[in-house]
Amino acid sequence: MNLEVKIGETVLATPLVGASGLFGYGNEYEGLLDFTSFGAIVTKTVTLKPRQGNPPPRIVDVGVGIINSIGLENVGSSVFLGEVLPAVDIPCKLFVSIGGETPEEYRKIAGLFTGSGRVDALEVNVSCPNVARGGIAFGSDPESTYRVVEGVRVETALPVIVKIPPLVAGLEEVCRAACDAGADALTIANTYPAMAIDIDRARPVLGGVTGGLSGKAVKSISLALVWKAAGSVSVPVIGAGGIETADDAIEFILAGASAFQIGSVVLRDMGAPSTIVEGLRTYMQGKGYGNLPDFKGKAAGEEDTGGEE
Amino acid sequence: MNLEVKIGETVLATPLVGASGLFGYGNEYEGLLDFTSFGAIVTKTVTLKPRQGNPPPRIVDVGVGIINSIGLENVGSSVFLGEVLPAVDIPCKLFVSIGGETPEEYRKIAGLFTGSGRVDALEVNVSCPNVARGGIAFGSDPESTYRVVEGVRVETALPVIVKIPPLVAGLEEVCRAACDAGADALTIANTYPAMAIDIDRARPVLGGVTGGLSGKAVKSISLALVWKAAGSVSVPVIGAGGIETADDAIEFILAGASAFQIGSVVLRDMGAPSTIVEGLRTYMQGKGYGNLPDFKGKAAGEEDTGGEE
Amino acid sequence: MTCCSIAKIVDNEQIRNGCYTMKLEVPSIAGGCTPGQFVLLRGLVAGWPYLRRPFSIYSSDGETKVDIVYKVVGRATSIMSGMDAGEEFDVVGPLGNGFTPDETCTHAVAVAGGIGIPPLAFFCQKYVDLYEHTTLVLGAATREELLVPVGLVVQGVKMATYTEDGSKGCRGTALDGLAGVIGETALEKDAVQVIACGPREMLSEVAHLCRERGVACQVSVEEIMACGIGACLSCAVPASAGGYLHACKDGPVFDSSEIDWERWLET
Amino acid sequence: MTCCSIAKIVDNEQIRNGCYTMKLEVPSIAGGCTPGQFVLLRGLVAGWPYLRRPFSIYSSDGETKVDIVYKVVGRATSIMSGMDAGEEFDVVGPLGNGFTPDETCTHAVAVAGGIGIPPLAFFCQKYVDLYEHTTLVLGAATREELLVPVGLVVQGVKMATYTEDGSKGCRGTALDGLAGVIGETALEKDAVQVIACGPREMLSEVAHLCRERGVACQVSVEEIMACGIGACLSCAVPASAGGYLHACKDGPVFDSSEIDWERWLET
Ligand SMILES: Cc1cc2nc3c(=O)[nH]c(=O)nc-3n(C[C@H](O)[C@H](O)[C@H](O)COP(=O)(O)OP(=O)(O)OC[C@H]3O[C@@H](n4cnc5c(N)ncnc54)[C@H](O)[C@@H]3O)c2cc1C
Ligand SMILES: Cc1cc2nc3c(=O)[nH]c(=O)nc-3n(C[C@H](O)[C@H](O)[C@H](O)COP(=O)(O)OP(=O)(O)OC[C@H]3O[C@@H](n4cnc5c(N)ncnc54)[C@H](O)[C@@H]3O)c2cc1C
Ligand SMILES: Cc1cc2nc3c(=O)[nH]c(=O)nc-3n(C[C@H](O)[C@H](O)[C@H](O)COP(=O)(O)O)c2cc1C
Ligand SMILES: Cc1cc2nc3c(=O)[nH]c(=O)nc-3n(C[C@H](O)[C@H](O)[C@H](O)COP(=O)(O)O)c2cc1C
Ligand code: FES
Ligand code: FES
Repeated sequence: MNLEVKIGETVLATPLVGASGLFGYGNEYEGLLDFTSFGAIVTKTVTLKPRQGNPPPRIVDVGVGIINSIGLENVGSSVFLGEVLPAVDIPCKLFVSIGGETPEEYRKIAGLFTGSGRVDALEVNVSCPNVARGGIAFGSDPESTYRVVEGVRVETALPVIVKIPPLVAGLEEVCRAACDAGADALTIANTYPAMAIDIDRARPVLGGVTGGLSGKAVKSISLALVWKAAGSVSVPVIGAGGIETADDAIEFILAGASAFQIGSVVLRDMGAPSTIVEGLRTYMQGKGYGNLPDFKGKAAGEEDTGGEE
Repeated sequence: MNLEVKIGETVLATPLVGASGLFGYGNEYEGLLDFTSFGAIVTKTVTLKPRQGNPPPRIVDVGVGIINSIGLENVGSSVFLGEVLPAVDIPCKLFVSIGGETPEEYRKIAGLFTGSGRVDALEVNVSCPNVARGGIAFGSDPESTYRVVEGVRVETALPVIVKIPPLVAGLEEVCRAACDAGADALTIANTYPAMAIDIDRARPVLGGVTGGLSGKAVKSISLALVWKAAGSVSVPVIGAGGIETADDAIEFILAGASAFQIGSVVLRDMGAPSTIVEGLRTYMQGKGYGNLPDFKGKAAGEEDTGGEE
Repeated sequence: MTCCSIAKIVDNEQIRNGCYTMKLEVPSIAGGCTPGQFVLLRGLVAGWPYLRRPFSIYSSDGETKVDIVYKVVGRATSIMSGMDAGEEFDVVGPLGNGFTPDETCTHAVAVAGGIGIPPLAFFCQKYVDLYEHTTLVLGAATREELLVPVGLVVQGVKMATYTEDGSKGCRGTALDGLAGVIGETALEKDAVQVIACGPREMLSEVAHLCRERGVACQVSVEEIMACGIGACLSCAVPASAGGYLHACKDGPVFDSSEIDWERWLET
Repeated sequence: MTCCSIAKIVDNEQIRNGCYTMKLEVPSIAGGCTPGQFVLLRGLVAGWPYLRRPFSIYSSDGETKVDIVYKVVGRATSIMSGMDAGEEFDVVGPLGNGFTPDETCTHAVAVAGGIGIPPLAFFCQKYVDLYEHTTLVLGAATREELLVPVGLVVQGVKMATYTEDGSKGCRGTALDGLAGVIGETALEKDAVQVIACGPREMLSEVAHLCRERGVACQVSVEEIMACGIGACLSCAVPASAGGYLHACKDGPVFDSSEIDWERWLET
């Protein structure tokens, strides 16, 4: 049975990818996770300059998932390149997530990471606030998405994956803009803007006030976004959001995803990566599928009479 | 203690409102629900002509909530006016939810329902697909929202509430467009486009393919939307999405909501309306609040450093 | 009258692999339910899914207790199978319209496929005296899958058992059984009333056969439900008149001619 | 070495209203943990919240068993309080950096506020022989809120108890207790090592007092955690050097001067 997936020219051994922000810069889970289940790990988003991130609390458990407001804390590109990257030692591909405050910053950092040897692909996090436009995420409109991705594309020969924020009215247009600008794949979706309020103190729980919801709660929303996106672009779509079991992952593949990311579930269950990959194999065996394209997008083709109400 | 809320000129005895689509046309739960806990009930969305709705299955339980794809089945405006409305007999206000395929249809139906006597407000469901624009919801951009609400406003002296869909990039602009067109209040938000796939049959579970997610899963996302909207408009905001307990409701009020809707929770627990209103009273008593404005929006005012990641 | 109350488990016993009978103490329902009606249950335990689950009433002592028979197929039923006497449900019921016995008929034939037995058993128990002959046809793939709840034998009801592999009773399906009984009676078609419950495909075949023979047929159907009282419009069943019926309120028992079987089987 | 395994409850007992000790069988952790380290627990029961929950190690037999002491404050701890011997957790540990005993000091003073006792008790148990004098200062508002876990008495450790209302021990706070002990020892400041655990406000005051007196002070802090291993950057604690430290990896034990208390108290 072959679980390989190609993202640009990079071949992943399995379609399971560790989501950005949950696996540090690659080494943190050494000895704790079965990295052979992974096709790749995406690093925490790295920006040109180091970022301190948001004040605590940075995470809140809402039962059906978690809301985080880390604030893109990261060591910055120089420390990452000089100290962190050389030490990374995992038996799967390494994708580096990049972020910036201007298209120029994205372009620069893409240039810096290209040719470093150890980086197998760049994941462009366009959920970062566009400072010039009052902090709205770059990815929330097609033009800014295009501008960011275009710059990155010029600078790198590495596969470029664009990670789309979920609260977008015209998801298809944003996805197409990313592809037109040269994206090799799309990750759909990032976390969902959300918040929690401490009713006793009458104030937001998170230091950053709002944060991003991930985990079980968002699965069926992300699945619909993947379904929509996969129907409108031809590059591979990497599903993300609330995937916790093999069945969840299979739903995403049937909806049209070529690969999928897991994040929050690992905070609950470090065995999840192997369980998911094993479950995927069992399903494929049961159905007689020899490789992923045998069932990728198989649930598509029905007429969608509408998400109301 | 005073729990009254004013929506336009209509005064609700409590801030708890039954959400559209869960309470039929008003009478269905007779003898089963404590209607005195309610400030109002919103009817199932009524359209000019009757609609058959989507093929089954129309609902799927995803544990953290439910996805429905009813397809706006309803008896249509004439049967509603002629047979249904005269029979409605509940000791709280009745809001009628209206929908249409063109701004013109919204306008017409608003006219029909005005002056019927029993209707206390109109809730304009702008999540209906805009047929002229390929089925994208009217509410997903400011202009179409404005066009729909403007027409309704012209036709009616009843309070006009506009119910906003959640997947909108520029939520504030859509909200402001609704207000500019004359909305007296906003309901935020409708269900979240979502889906489930039957991995055994490799096809979508719902007859309508995608549907709308409601229930616990969406609470913290809706809360962030309410927070955002309440900060950008001056009309009352009615929070909706995943409210299941008094604490949930209080979070929405602290975020700036003047009232709140409950829907899915009643499918699990018919005692929820009274439990929630009682819990609200207990909280207010404990904090020494005499009425809702005493704590409405109290959690606001902190700087929002960002929903990433 | 429909109401929402608490049902306490009196007994929860496995009948055969994966099938259970559960006795519930719930006077508000036991007092006034008829065969074909159902209840909506929500287990008051952590891990229960979002919605309540519908179960047909299998029997009632008319005062305080109601029995259901259920098969473990997913999360809720699997939680139920692990619940013990004393544990509780939030329950709504009795719901829906039951079967309408036709006293002008001399023969009643109840056709049960798979887990379709509960409402039919209740029918036989309650209405056996109205008919000269009452036959209960039970069908299953194999002997192991045949569902015969304890206490099912009702005085005066003839049981006809069919298994597809012939491992128990006659070889054949419940439909063969029905065809046999209808043929065998050799009576006026007006003298026979058929009632049925089981998988959708089977019901469709029963409906078809009855229409062919001109025999009246009532079916109890299943569709995913949420509110159970006609408020949410979830439980749509394609109607032969166009549009949809709603299983919870217009049914779950329908005259088989009301349903557009073809459209329903496509979904 | 940190690992992820299964911990089985051996015993779960209430110490006083809302506070419990739990004995866990978990050899992978018991074998190699030091005072100040913690574990992350996820109860393998329906209803557990999304994340694991962190608890300091209260004692360890060094071979198979580890004890924790916890207070019921929310969902997870309330579920824990209802769990029985034999039930299991998915556990990660031992995590974080423990206390560093300073053998050049002759006096160790451990200051516990509220539920801060567990890591300090473990410290006293393990390192009592390194010091000439070890004092454990316990503070609480009232006698009822004072937490004295069973088996806490450690040979050679002097216990000093403070309640704000004077209902048990001396009247005053743990801070008064500390001030008393530091004063009373009348020793070189280099001879005293303070370690502390408790509410953030108390720790800040302890840190302040120690800085004033020039006494070295290590604190064990709490911040909401997710991964526990430095991967998710959730557990940020404002650093006096600017930016943030991470409680799970850089701590939970810090030299009190590393923390920007003012900034932290504002959050
Ligand atoms: C009026 C009515 C009466 C019923 N009477 C009985 C009965 O007496 N005994 C019995 O064993 N079962 C009965 N059912 C079916 C029973 O409700 C389902 O088996 C149960 O809801 C499954 O719940 P679950 O969480 O275990 O499975 P899930 O994990 O929810 O689903 C497993 C499978 O069951 C189907 N299913 C889920 N919910 C429903 C639903 N509400 N209605 C129909 N199918 C569903 C799903 O499509 C899926 O294929 C009845 C259904 C209806 C509508
Ligand atoms: C390193 C460390 C060691 C700890 N050791 C102990 C211990 O030995 N004994 C003990 O009783 N408690 C200890 N705690 C605190 C304990 O983790 C929380 O009380 C517990 O997580 C609450 O979970 P809950 O679901 O019951 O409460 P929740 O409903 O989640 O929250 C209730 C309250 O507890 C706070 N809280 C929630 N999660 C955490 C967390 N991860 N860290 C700190 N506060 C939190 C919340 O802000 C809230 O005010 C420790 C915390 C840390 C970080
Ligand atoms: C603590 C935390 C930190 C995250 N940091 C980042 C980040 O730096 N960059 C990014 O693109 N996504 C980040 N994410 C989002 C995840 O990569 C992922 O898209 C999201 O969590 C949804 O997947 P899940 O439900 O499987 O967790 C973060 C998520 C969490 C929970
Ligand atoms: C079965 C069902 C039917 C619904 N029908 C409508 C509708 O006709 N019109 C509308 O505006 N919203 C409709 N909604 C959305 C609800 O009014 C509400 O906005 C949503 O369910 C979120 O609230 P909740 O999480 O409390 O259920 C429907 C929701 C459900 C679950
Ligand atoms: S289940 Fe709600 S209408 Fe039938
Ligand atoms: S809890 Fe993840 S970094 Fe500390």
